[in-house]
Amino acid sequence: MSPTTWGWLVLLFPLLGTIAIGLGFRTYSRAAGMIGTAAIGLAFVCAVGALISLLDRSGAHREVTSSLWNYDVSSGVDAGLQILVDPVSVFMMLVVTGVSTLIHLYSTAYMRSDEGYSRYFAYLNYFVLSMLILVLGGNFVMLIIGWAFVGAASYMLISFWYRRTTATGAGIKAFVINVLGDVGLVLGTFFIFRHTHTVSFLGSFAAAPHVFHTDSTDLVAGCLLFLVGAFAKSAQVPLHTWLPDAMEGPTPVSSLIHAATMVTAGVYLIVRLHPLFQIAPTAGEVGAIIGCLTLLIAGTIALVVTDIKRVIAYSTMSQIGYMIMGASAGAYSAALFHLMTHAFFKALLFMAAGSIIGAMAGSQSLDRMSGFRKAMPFTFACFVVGGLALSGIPPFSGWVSKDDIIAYLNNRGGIYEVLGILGYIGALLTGLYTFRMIFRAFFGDPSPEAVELEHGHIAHAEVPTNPANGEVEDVEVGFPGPEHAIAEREPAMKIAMGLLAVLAVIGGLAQLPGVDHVITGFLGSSLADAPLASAAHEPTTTSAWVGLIIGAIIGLVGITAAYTIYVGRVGSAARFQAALPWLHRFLVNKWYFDEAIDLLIVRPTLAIGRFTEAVLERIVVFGGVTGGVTGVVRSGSAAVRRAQTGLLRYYAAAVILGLSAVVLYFLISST
Amino acid sequence: MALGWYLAVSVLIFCIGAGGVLVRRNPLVILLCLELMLNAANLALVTFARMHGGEAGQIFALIVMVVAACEVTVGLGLLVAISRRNLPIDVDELHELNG
Amino acid sequence: MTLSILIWLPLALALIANALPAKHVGRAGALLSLITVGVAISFVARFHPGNPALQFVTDKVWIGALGIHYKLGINGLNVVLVLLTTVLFSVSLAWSALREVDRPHTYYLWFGLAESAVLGAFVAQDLILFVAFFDLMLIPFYFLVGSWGTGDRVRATIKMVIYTMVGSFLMLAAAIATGVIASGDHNAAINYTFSALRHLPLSRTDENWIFLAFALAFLVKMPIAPFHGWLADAYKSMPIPAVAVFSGVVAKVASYGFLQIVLPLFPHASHHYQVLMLIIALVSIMWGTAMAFTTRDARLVVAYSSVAQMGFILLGIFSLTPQGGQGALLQMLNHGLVTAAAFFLVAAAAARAAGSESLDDMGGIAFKAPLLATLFLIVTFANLAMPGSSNFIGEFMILLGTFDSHLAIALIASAAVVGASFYALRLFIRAMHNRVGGRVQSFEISRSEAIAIVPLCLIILALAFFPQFGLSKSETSLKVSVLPAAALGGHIDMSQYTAGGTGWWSRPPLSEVAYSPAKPRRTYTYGKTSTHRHTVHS
Amino acid sequence: MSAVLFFIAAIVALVGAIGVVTLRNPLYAVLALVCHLVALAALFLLLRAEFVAAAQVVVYAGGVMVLYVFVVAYVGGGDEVAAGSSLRILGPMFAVALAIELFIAMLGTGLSGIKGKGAAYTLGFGNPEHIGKLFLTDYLFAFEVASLLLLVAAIGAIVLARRRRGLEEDETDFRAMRAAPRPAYTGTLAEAVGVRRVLEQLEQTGSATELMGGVPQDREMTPTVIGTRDAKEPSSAPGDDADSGEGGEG
Repeated sequence: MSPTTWGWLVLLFPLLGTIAIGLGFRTYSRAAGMIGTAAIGLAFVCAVGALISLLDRSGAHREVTSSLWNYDVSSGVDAGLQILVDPVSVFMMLVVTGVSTLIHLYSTAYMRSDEGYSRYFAYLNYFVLSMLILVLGGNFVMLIIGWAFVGAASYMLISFWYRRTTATGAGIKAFVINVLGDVGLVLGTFFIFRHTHTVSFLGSFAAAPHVFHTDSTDLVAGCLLFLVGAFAKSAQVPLHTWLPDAMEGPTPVSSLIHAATMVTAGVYLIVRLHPLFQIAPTAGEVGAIIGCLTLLIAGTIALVVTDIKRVIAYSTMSQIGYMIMGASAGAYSAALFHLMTHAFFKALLFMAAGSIIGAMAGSQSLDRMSGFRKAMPFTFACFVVGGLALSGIPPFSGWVSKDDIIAYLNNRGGIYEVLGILGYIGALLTGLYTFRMIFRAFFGDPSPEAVELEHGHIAHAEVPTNPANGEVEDVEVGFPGPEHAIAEREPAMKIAMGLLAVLAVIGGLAQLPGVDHVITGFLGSSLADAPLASAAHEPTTTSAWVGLIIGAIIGLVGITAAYTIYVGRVGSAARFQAALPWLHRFLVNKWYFDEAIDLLIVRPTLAIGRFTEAVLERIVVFGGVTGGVTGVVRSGSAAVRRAQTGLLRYYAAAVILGLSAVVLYFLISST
Repeated sequence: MALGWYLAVSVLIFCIGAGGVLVRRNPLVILLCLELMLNAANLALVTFARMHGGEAGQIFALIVMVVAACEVTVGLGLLVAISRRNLPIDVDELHELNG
Repeated sequence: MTLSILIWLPLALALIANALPAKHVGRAGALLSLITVGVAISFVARFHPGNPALQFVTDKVWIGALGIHYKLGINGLNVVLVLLTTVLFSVSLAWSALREVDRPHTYYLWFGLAESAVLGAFVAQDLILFVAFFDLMLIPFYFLVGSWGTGDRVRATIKMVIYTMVGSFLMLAAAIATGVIASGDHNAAINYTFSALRHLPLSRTDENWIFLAFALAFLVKMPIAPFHGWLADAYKSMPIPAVAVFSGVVAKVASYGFLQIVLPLFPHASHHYQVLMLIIALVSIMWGTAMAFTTRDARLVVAYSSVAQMGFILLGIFSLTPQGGQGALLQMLNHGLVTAAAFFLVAAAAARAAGSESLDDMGGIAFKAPLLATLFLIVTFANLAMPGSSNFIGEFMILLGTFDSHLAIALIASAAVVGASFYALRLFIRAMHNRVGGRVQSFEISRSEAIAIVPLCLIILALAFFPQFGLSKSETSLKVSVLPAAALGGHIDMSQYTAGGTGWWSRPPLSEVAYSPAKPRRTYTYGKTSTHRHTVHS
Repeated sequence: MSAVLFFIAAIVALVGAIGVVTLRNPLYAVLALVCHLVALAALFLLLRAEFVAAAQVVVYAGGVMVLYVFVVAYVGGGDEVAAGSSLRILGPMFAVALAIELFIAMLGTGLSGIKGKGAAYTLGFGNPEHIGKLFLTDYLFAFEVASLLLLVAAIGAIVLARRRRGLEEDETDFRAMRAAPRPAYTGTLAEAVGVRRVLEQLEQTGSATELMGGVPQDREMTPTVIGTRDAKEPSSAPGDDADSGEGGEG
C-alpha cells in the first residue's frame, strides 16, 4: 500500500475508537479501555506500515500528499482534506502512536474504578486522533485543525474531573492560551498565503524562496506568529502558565499530553516549517532565545515546587525549551531525536509518579512522601531510570539527545554559543531538581503510607480531597475512583512502564555520534534542502563527544549536589531557604508570571467587560440610541393620545372648528 | 322673495344646531340638534333646486331625510341600550373611548 | 416547480394544520413543514453553482404603474440560506410540537407566516418586494413575542417593533428613491428589479445617502452594536423556538441584504464607507464579546455572542474581497445553525435548573446527562469557531479577506477570537460542569429536546467535515456581486485567480540565506528542488 | 303675500330651532323641533317642493318625532345639570363665528341666482309624479341604496335596543365598572406606549381593587397586545420563569 493509504488508516482507527466508545458508553463499562487501546495499537501498526512503505522510496519521493476532498477551496484558498506523509510526519506518527498505546494500556488499570471510564478513553482516543491530524496535515489549514483539536482534547482531559473548580479553571486557562496559539498560526498562515497564494505545505515551501527575501518583513512576521503558536502549545515563556495547572488532569493524561506528545507539537511545527525559518533567521534567533529562557526559568522553579507532578511538569517545560532552542537554531534532527527520547522517559516518570500518587491515596505533595524505596521497588526503578535519562547520564537516552542539541549550538557559533552554555547550566539544574524529587520521595524514613504499603495494603484517605486546594471531592466525579492503582499490583501498568523504561535506556543508541545516525539518516530526505541541517553544520564527531562528556559530567554534578542536600546533609535545603528567603519566595511564586498576566491582561479585560455592561450598554445604547428613537415615537404618540378624550362634544367642536377653518380658507382665497 | 333669504335662514338654523350640539350634554337633545343641522342642509338644497329649476336638489333632500331617519333610529337605539344599563344619559360621562 | 410554491408553501401548510383540532395542530405543523424542507432541498439540488445568473426565475409585473415586479430567483447568495431557513423552522416547530402551546392554532399560523416571509425576503429579486417581505417578517414576531413571550414582553415587543420599523421605513424610502432616481438619471422606465438597477448606476452623492439608509436598516436588524438596543429585551422575552429562528435566519436576511443589494447596487458608496463599516463591525465584535464575558444570563450570553458573530460577518462583507464575502456567507449558515442549537440547549439547561436561565443557578448537569453535555460541547466548540468546525472556515475566510484589505483591523478582530473561546467555554462550564447548582435536578436529554438539538448537531458535524458545501455554491455569484466594489478598492490581486505564468515559479529565487554571524554568507538556490517539489506536489 | 308667509315660516322655524337648543326638558325640545319642522315644510312649499314638504310633515314631524317622544318617555331624560365645561361658553362662540363666516360667504358670493326668485316655474315642478319618475329612472341606485340603508338601520336599532337575556346579572358588573373604573390607561394605546407601568397602576388602584374583588387586577395584567386569556392564568405572569424555557407554554 502507498504511504498515504497507511496514513489515512492511522487516522481512521482512533476516529473509529472515539466513535465506538462515545456511542456505546452505556453498553460496555470496562471494554472501553480494551477498545481504545486496540484502536491506538492498530494505529501504531499502520504507522509502522507507513514507515516501511516509505523506506521503499528514496529521496524526494518520500514526500507524498493525498487529498480526500476539497475542504476549503474557493477564491484563491486551496485547502483540501489533505495529508502529507514524509519522514518527519512518519517519525512523529510512530512516537505518538507508540507512546499513546502504552499509556492507554497503563490507563486501563490506573483509571479502572473511575466513574468516567468510558468517557476517559473516548477523550484519549480523540486526543490521539487530533495529534495525528496535527502531524499528518498536508496544509496549513489541516495543521491548524489538528492544533486546535489537541487543544480541545487537552481541555477536556484537564477538566476531566469537572466537579473540581480547580480543574475547570485550569482547563479553561489552558484552552484560552492554546486558542491564542491557534490565532497566531492563522495569522502567520495569512502572512505566508499573501505571497505564496497557496496553503499547502509543499507549495508554500517551494514558493517561499521565490517570493520572500531573506528576513523580509512579512516572512519574519509570519514566522514569529507561528512561534507564538508554538510557544502557546509547548508552554514556553510567557505562555507557559497553563502547563503546571494542567496537572489537574489524571496522571496518565499528564504523561501522554502534557509530557510526551502534545506539548512537543511546537517543536514539530518549527521542524515542519523549516524551509520558512531557513530564510527568516531573525525569527529563528527569537525562538532560540525564548527556548533558552524557558529552560532556565522552568529549571529554577522546579527546584522549589513541592507537588510531584508539577515538578515533572516544569522539567517538561525546560526540556521542551531545549528542543525549541535546537529546532529554532537549525538542529532539526537533534530536536526531533530529543523529542522522541523525552517522550519515553518523561512518560515513564509521570507513570511512576502516578503509581506513587496511588500509593499516597491521591496526595501529590513531596513533603508528605518519603521512603518509598522498599515499598515500591519497581516504581522506584522506573523512576530512577527516567531520572537518569532526564538528567543526561550515560548511557541513558537523554544523554545523547540533549547533548546533540547543545553540541550543535556550540558548533553554530555566535549568539547560539551563548545559548549552548546556558543549556549546560540548565542541565545542571535538571540533575538537581530531578534527584531532589527522587531522594525526597524514595529515600529517608518511610512515610505512614509507605509503611502501610510495606504491610501489604494501599492507604486510603477516609475522605478523598482535591490535592490542589484540599476541598472534599465530589462523590460522582472525582479522583480516580475509590480504588488506587499502583504499578506493583497492576500488570498492565507494569508492562507499560517496563517497556518505556527499556526504551528510555536504549533509545539514545539510535544515534551515537560517529557510531550510527538512524534518525538523521531517516529524516535526511525531508531536511535535504535545509542548509542549516547540511553536514557543514553538524558538529564533528569529536566535538560531539566532547559535548557528550561535558554534559554527562554536569549531570553527575547536579545529582551529587542533590544527594548532598537531601540525603547527605539533611536540612541543608531549609538552611538555603533561610539564607535566601526572597529568592525562595520568588521561585515559589513561579517568577510571578501568573500574577503579571492576571494584572496585565485578565483584570483589564474583565474591567472593560464590566464597563461595557454598566456604562456603554445601559446608558449609551439603552438610554441613548434605542431610547432616543423609541422615546421620540412614544412621546409623539402620547401627545396625540391626549387629544383623544372620549368626550363626544369635544370631537364635535373639533369638527366645527375644522369646518369654519375650511370656510375661512375659501373666503380668503376667493378674495 | 329673493332666494338669498332662504339661504340665510338655513345658515342660521345650521349654526343654531351646531351650537346646540356643542352645548347640550343630553344625547337625545344632541340628536335633535343634529336634526336641525340636517334640515338646514335640506332647506339649502331645496333652495338651490328652486334656483336652478331642477329636481336633483329635492331628490337629494329626500335622501338626506332617509339618512336622517336611519341615524335617528340607530341613535335612539343606542340611547335605549344606554339607559338599559343604567349608564348616565350624559355624553360627558360616557367617555370609555378615551386614550 | 416555481419559487412561489416554495415561499407560500409554509403558510399554506400552516393553514392546513389549522384545520385540525388543537391537540394535533402542532405535530401536524411540524410534520408538514418537512415538505417545505424537501422542496428547498430539491431547489438546492437542481442549482448549478457554476452559473452566475439567476436561476428558477419567476418574473411577473406586480404593480405595473409603479414598475414593481414580483420577481423571485435563486443565486449563489441565497440558495444555502433558503435551505437553512426551512430547516430551522422545521426544527423549531418540532420543538414546539412536543410541548403544550396555548392557542396553538394562531401560534403555528404565525410561524407559517414568518417562514413564508423570510423565504420571500431571501428569494425576492425586486427591491420593493424585498422591502415588503422584510417588513412582513416583523409582524409574526410581534405577536409571537407579545402573546407567547415571557417577562416584560409588552415593552420588549414595542421596543423591537418601533426600533426596527424606523430602520425599515428608512430603507423603504431609500428603495423608492433608488428606483426613481435611477430611472430618472437614465430616463429609463422605472424598475426596481436588482438586475435592472445594476445597469442603472446612481450618482455618487445619491449612492452615499441611500447606502446609509440601507445600512442603518440592516445594521439594526442584524443587530450590530451600537444598534442592538432591542436585542437583549426581545431575545429574553421571546419563546425559545421564536428566538432560535429569529437570530438564526431573520437576522441573516439583513446581512444577506448587504451582499445581494448594497454591494452590487452601490459599489462606490460601499467602497466610500468601507472603513466606517469595518470599524462598526470591529466595535460590534468587541462589544458582543465584552458583554458575553460579563452577563450572568445564559440566554444573553448566546445573544451577545451572536452580536459578535454578526460583527464578523459584517467584517467579511465589507472587506470587499471574495474571500471575505465567501466567509461571511458561510458564517451566516454556520451561525444560523449554531446559535439556534445554542438557544435550545440553554432552554434545556434551564429546564434542569428549575427554569432559571441564570448561570448561577446552573452547574453539574453533565454527570446525569452525558449526552446533553456532549451535544452542548459540540455546539460550544462550533460557536467559538474552533478549527475543524465549519465556523472556523468561515472566520478564516473572513479574516483572510480583511487581512488582504485592512491588515490592522484583521489583527484586532482576531484578538476577539480568543475572547470568544473564553465566554463560550464559560457558558458550557457554568452550565454543565462544576458543582451541582442549588436548584438543579439533572436528567438526560429528553425526546422533546433531542428532536430539535440532535438534527442541528448532526448538520453542524457534517458541515465540519465538508464546509465546501457552503463555499462551492456561492463562489461564482459572490464574485459577481463583490467585484464592482472590490475593483474600486483594488483589494483583489487577480493573479491568484489566473493560474499560469504569473505564479511564483516564474520568478527567480529571491532569498539569500544569511543565518550565521560567525560564518561567511552563502547563497542557497532552491531552483532544482523547488520545481521538483512542485511536480511532486501537483 | 309670499313674503309675508316666508317671514312667518322663517321666524317660526328659527324660534323652534332656538327652542330645541335651549329648552331644558327634552320633551319640550322635541315639541319645539316638531313645530320647527312644520314651519320648514311651509318654506319648502314656498320653494315649490310639494313632495318634499309633504314628506317632511308625514315622515319627520309625523313618524320620526313620534319615535323621539316614545324614547323620551322611556328614558325619561330629566333636566340635565348645567354643564360646567368650557364648551358652555366656547360652543356658542364657535357657532356664531361659523354663522358670520357663512353670511360673509353668502353676501360676497358670485351667485347672481340668489338675488333673483329662481328659475322660471315649469308645470308640475317637484310634484310627486316628477319625483317618483326620477327616483325610478335617474336616481334608481340612490333610491335602492337608501332603502337598503333603512332596512339595515331598522335591524341595527332592534339589535341595539333588544333586551338581552342574562343582562340583569352583569348589570351589576357594569355598575361595578362605573363604581370603580378600570385603572387609568389599561387596555388602551396608553399602556402599549408604556406611559404607565403595571406597578404604578397597582398602587393607583389598590383601593378600587379591594372594592372590586380583583376584576381590574386582571385588566391591569392585560396589555393591549395580549389576548386576555393567558392574563387570567397566572402561569404566564411576569417573573414566573417556570416555563420561560419553553417560551411561556403550558
